[in-house]
Amino acid sequence: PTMAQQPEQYFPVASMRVGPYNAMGTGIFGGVIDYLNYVNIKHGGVNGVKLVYEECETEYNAARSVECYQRLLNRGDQKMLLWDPYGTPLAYAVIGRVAADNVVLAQAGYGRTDAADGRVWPWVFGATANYWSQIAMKLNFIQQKEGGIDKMKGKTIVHLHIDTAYGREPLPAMRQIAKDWGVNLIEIPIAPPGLEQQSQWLQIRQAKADWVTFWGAGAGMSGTAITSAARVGFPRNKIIFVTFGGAEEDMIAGGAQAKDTHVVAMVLPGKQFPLIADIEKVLYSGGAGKGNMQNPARVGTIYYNRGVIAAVNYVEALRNAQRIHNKVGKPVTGAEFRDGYEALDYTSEARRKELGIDGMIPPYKLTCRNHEGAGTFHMMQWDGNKFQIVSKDWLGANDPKFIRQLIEDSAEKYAKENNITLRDCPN
Amino acid sequence: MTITVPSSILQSAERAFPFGPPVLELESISLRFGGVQALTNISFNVLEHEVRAIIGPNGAGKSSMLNVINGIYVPQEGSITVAGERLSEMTPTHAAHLGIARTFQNIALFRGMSVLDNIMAGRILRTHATFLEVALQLPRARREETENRAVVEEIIEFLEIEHIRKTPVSRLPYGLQKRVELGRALAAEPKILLLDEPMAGMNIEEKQDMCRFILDVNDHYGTTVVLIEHDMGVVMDISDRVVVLDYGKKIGDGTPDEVRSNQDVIDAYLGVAH
Amino acid sequence: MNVAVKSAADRPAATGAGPILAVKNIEVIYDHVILVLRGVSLEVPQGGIVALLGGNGAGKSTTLKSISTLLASERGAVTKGSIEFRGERTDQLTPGDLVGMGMVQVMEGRHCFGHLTVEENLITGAYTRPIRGAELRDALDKVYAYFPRLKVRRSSLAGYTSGGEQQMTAIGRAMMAKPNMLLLDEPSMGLAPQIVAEIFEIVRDLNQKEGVSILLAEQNTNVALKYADYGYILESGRIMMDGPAKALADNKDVKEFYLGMSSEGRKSFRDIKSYRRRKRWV
Amino acid sequence: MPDIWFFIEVLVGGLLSGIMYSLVALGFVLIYKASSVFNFAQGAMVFFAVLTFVGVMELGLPFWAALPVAIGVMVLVGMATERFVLRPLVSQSEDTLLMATIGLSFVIEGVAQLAWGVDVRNLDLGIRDEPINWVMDKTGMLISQLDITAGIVASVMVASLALLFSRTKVGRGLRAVADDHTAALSIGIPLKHIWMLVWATAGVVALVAGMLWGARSGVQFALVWVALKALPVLIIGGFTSVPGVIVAGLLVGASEKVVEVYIGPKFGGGVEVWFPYVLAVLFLLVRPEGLFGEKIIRRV
Amino acid sequence: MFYREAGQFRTSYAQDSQIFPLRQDRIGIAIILIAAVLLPFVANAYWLSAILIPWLVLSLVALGQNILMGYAGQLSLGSAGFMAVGAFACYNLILRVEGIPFVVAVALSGVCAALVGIVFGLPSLRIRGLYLAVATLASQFFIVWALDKFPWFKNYDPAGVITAQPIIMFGHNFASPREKYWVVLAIVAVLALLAKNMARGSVGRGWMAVRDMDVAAEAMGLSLLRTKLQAFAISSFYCGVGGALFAFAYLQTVEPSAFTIELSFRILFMVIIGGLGTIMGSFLGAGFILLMPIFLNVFFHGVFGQSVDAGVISAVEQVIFGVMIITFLIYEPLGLARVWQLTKERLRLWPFKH
Ligand SMILES: Nc1ncnc2c1ncn2[C@@H]1O[C@H](COP(=O)(O)OP(=O)(O)OP(=O)(O)O)[C@@H](O)[C@H]1O
Ligand SMILES: Nc1ncnc2c1ncn2[C@@H]1O[C@H](COP(=O)(O)OP(=O)(O)OP(=O)(O)O)[C@@H](O)[C@H]1O
Ligand SMILES: [Mg+2]
Ligand SMILES: [Mg+2]
Repeated sequence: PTMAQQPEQYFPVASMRVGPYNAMGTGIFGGVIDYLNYVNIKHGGVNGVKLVYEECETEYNAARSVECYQRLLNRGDQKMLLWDPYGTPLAYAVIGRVAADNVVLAQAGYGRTDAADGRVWPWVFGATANYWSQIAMKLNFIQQKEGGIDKMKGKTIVHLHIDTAYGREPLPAMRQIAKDWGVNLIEIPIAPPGLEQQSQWLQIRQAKADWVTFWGAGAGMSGTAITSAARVGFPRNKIIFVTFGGAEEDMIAGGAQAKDTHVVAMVLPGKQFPLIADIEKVLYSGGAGKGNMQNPARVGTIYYNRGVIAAVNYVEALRNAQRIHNKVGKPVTGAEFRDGYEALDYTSEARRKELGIDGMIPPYKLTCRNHEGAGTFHMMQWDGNKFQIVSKDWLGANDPKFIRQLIEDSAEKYAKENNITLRDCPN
Repeated sequence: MTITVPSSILQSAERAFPFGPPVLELESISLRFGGVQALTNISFNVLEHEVRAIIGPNGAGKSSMLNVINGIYVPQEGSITVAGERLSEMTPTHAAHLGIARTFQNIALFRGMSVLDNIMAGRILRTHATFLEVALQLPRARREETENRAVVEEIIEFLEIEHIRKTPVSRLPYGLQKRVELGRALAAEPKILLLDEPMAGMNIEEKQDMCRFILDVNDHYGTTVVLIEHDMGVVMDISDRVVVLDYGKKIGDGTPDEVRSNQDVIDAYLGVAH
Repeated sequence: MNVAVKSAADRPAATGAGPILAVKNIEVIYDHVILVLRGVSLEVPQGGIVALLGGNGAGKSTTLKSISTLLASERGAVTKGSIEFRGERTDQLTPGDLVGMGMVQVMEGRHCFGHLTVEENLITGAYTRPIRGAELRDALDKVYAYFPRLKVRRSSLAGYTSGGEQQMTAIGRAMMAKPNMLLLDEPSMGLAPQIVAEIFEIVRDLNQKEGVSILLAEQNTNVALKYADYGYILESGRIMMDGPAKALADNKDVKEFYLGMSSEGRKSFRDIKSYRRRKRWV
Repeated sequence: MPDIWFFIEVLVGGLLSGIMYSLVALGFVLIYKASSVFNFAQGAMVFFAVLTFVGVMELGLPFWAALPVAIGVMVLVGMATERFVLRPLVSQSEDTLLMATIGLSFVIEGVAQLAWGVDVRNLDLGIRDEPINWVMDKTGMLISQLDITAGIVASVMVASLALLFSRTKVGRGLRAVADDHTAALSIGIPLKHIWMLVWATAGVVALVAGMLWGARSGVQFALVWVALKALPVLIIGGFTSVPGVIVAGLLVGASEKVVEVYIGPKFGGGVEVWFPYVLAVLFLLVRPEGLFGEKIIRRV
Repeated sequence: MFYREAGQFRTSYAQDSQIFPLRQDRIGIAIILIAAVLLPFVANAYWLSAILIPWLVLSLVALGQNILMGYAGQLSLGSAGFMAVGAFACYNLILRVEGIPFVVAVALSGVCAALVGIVFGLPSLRIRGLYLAVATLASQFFIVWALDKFPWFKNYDPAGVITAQPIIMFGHNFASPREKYWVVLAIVAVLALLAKNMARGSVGRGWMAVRDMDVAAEAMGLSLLRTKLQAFAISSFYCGVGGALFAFAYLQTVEPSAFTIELSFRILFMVIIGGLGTIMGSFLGAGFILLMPIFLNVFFHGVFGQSVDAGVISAVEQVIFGVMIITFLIYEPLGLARVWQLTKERLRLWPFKH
């Protein structure tokens, strides 16, 4: 019974497999689970530590996710290391608790933006990029298309967003930039579930918008946005979808009209990456039946790949933690795991290739102070069947420092209000 | 108020309260529902302490008449005078405050409540504690509750429904429901009591009991009674004066004997002379 | 106590072909706990009129409802005994089936369809019959002939008609189904005297002209015994006595307690002094 | 474009959305009118119906073969509902039946995801949903073929159902049942068949609504929420009025769009979420039974 | 034999109208309360903060909904809206009033909700039944919208998701799940008691009269206006307090989108499943609707673990939940509380059947 003694490290999976976000949930958490299993099967775990997980259904409902959080906090004598609920409201719901519970909140590309300041939020990480960087990147992309910031003066950009905290998250940064560039920014909310957007799109048409930055959630809202745009004759290639609601599913919902829509990618889709290919080989091919995806065809889609990368971060963090606290081959505690996560480093091409994710994510590393990392994305365009990368290289804000400044100001303001003493970090 | 079967009554049928002046006067009441002319130009009065019956074929407008009296229907024309106060328009609540209580033809009990609660509910106008007092069970609330309860218990005893005190009314057979409804009306200690077919669906003996109740209330407190009833035996025996309606018109008014011998009435209603 | 001397001749079954309806010692419980009928047995002969008498809460309506199997919808259940309609056990049948077999109940308390006009109410009564056009007209006219008042009010919503008008509608509606067995629950309730008389004439007509067998629960003992040919007296869930209508009508207790006659003839309601309790002999 | 034109455009846009609301509302009215049950599961039925339809098409059936299959399935759903939910609950209070339909909605949603998975589908009816050019040139109005189709479908369904209720024997039976289950039973109206019929029909109505909504928003879970859009339509038109849904639908659609476009921006938008309900309240204060609903009879 | 009235004579009406006339009931309640108070010493943090606290809080809200819907017969779907009012009122009170004790803040939040409730209750004077129910959605949507759109309510927080302040009373910070639980338990117990008093007293009779037969109620001199608005106010008060507790003791964040229409619906479910017009029912119903999905989730993942596709499991859970609701209604249409009552009636007769 050697297996019996094999040490285990346990990860929570706060999935959403039913309800309006089931498409996203199954994709992302399918990716997470697949990678954990893959590591076990392929490498016998992390330095011999077997990765196990416990799943809980949140239905993307804050109240229920809090229950899941509490439930998964302990698994027998094992403690939960991190929480990755994959929803901005769900992240907000626990962001006040994680420090006390010694749990890392890994809001990878979602959640509270100014938590990217590691001095104020030691336990919260937003790799690889947050919403403010994302909106800045969109504007940067637009600006390039239009031929320079000076050309942006007087242009009209509509921020069409779901009418929730998540939809409004990028606004502070966006307003700033728009002001500086002399862009005429119009904010138009859509009440969830957003299956009816006639009035919003008529307004957009009336405003003669040049670009629309769409910040929605759920395939229903995305699909409706695209079809409604078509109904008022707004060119799809002038719409830029957010990462969160910008996946194959959202385009499919839009049908034929979705062609040419722009979508921002934080993690690139596709099976061309060795890791994804290998996972498919190990877990799916030949009816291995070890995979978590109900529909194997979705392996390599946006959501799936994001899930895989999220799990890659878990595992890398775990590996770091074992190394730093020289517990190689042993389970680690929440605090140790936190250090490991903070030590995430994808700057070495060798390492990326080793992991088989080179090109899938931007090169970046996290630091004590910077919990965001890259802050860069790729821009894609839907060709009717799949996404085509249209940005030459990973693209971020055209003035990243400015965004960083905004973030840290906001974080410091928060720290002051809640009299939190800043952790001093070596820059 | 204490209700017990007064021995005095058992000896003689002499009325304890001689007729007083009219407590209720209806002047040329007309009521229409769309096309239906339910009441046309009806006037009659009710003397204090008397038992006044309204009879007439089905659909004649009897119930509508009662509804007009306690303000559930508002007549297009005509006026009502209660205890000297002349009103062109009456509302149910106002009627209640004027001391008018009633029962309904299609029983209108509070189906979700027990017999006790139904009759207790009749005491609404006698209850003054605010919801806070009740919630916190402050003295006034408790006192009122016990006082009301005492009165109600007497009524229950009087109507001989002790055994079903705590039964939900929806489980009661039709006849008993009628009785409970009477109890609810009595609980308000009314000056004028309006009864819409109080004896429908009862057998002779129950009718006899019901008659007793009505007469006792009348004899003992001088409560004025206006009742609608189809059982001629009952009407002729216990009422002092009778109004006869037919197709919304008044075709007769007088003592039972007068009415009984009135040819129109015989044709329209009684059929065979009783 | 059982007064009526029972020679085989008076057994209801003896008249007619044999019982169209036979209730055998049924027990009914409401809400799993409230025991209401404690073993009631009765029979309705082919083409007979049987009256079910008894005070409030005796269980008349309950008996009728258990026969028409409408009990279920009131959370009541027949827990013992059996009911046979035309020799067939009814416990597995739905009210619909029974109507199909020709048994219709007129429920206590009208139950008209408030949002349908009086005429529509009547027409729905014929739902189970494949009649239309002229045939339907005739059926309607027949009802209107019985109840002229309904003809006047035909086009107004039943919900707005007077109590008596609703009662008429309910009965008329049942007639439209052309039943061969009619269960009437207090048909005379709330009806003006001469209409009461008419109703019972109608009942007799139906019975004699159309051979409809009738079971009626009635408080108005006078009339009931006048028209029925056999009677059962039900008190607190038990059959207290039964016998041919005549025999019952002559029985002195029945006289006193159900017909309001004492030895010296009918008393005025005004003169009744004491609160007598029927229950004392129950 | 001059403001008046824009206004008209908004108005038209609103009316067109309104028709889509009516389509959903129709299902509710149908069931309520026939059994005075507020069918909480209507939204779930819309979702399930269209999901089944595309699911079957994915299995390789052509459009015209898939349609009858989907209809068949919805009929089965109707029958099952009658047998396992309604029949055992006959003549229970409206609250109880409402709750039962809530249970039903959970079941349907679950089954839908079990049967067809969670993948988002796109439904191509072959009806283009882009402005018809010559209309645009002539009038400047943005009207798509899908809009027109929706309009026609809605009017046809409403007309035929209205006739069913008012003219036919079955229709009368349905209304009787809604008034008084027990009485209906007592005169032998076969609740069984009536309810099967109604729920099956409601299922088909749901399918139609689902197809049009699905064509526009993609076939995915959020479709269960189209039901929300129907509620104000229901009470303005009256729960018991079939023609009411059309009028009310147009009313709601038009007014909410106009308000959103002209008032919304002043408050940061989102006004259209609550406006229809406030509008409904105003209407109800004048006519408590909705514009065309049956009078609420209260007699003593 | 143990559940008998026999031998317990009530010699005065006061006694008979006691809150729990039967000795057995009194004892039972006492035991339950004591157990509830001692519970934290055995229950772990998960049970306290993820099960018991939300259960108690939602029971309170269900109670409010039940007062309005079950007792006063006014169908309403706005409960989550009023919860939101309570939550935000509480946030702002604590934020803007120096050192206000938590209970006081909560109570005042309830009052705010009550005021709002009165406003949205006005239509009930004319609108009835299902129409009213849908109409009350106006409050649901309007309130949440307003809280979202007027930044003052959120103290101009850009994100709009506010971390709730700590629960502080008498200079003590009730931080641990255990302490939070006690605070909630105390508030809920007291309010439940008050509700019981109103329900069984003249106030409750007024409500039920309006519910069962408003014409008759009016004819007895009851003012429909006052009674209905009173019901709306009190119900909203309970919802408001519940909302405050929900945000502060459970979620620990305050944001409008936590009080969506789904929540309103769930509370409606609780009341119907639990039993309309019963205090007990509110608790049972809340338990069923809130906890059953969780238990199903735990159970199935426990049984099938990772062998069966998790998506399938989640869907199956939904189906089973639905089926349970239906079968349950078929068995007892009047709700869980009725089951309880019938069992008592049986016990009373026990060992005899009738
Ligand atoms: N609310 C109403 N709307 C329309 N018509 C009504 C209304 N109330 C009563 N009517 C009509 O007015 C007439 C009188 O009704 P009413 O109930 O007063 O008769 P009634 O004398 O009580 O008859 P019954 O003895 O059968 O009760 C009836 O034809 C009835 O249809
Ligand atoms: N739904 C019910 N639930 C519980 N008990 C009931 C129910 N219906 C009737 N009962 C009880 O059954 C008994 C008989 O009722 P039933 O209605 O059959 O009497 P009845 O003979 O028809 O009286 P009436 O002549 O007044 O109509 C009554 O004591 C009543 O309390
Ligand atoms: Mg009348
Ligand atoms: Mg009866």
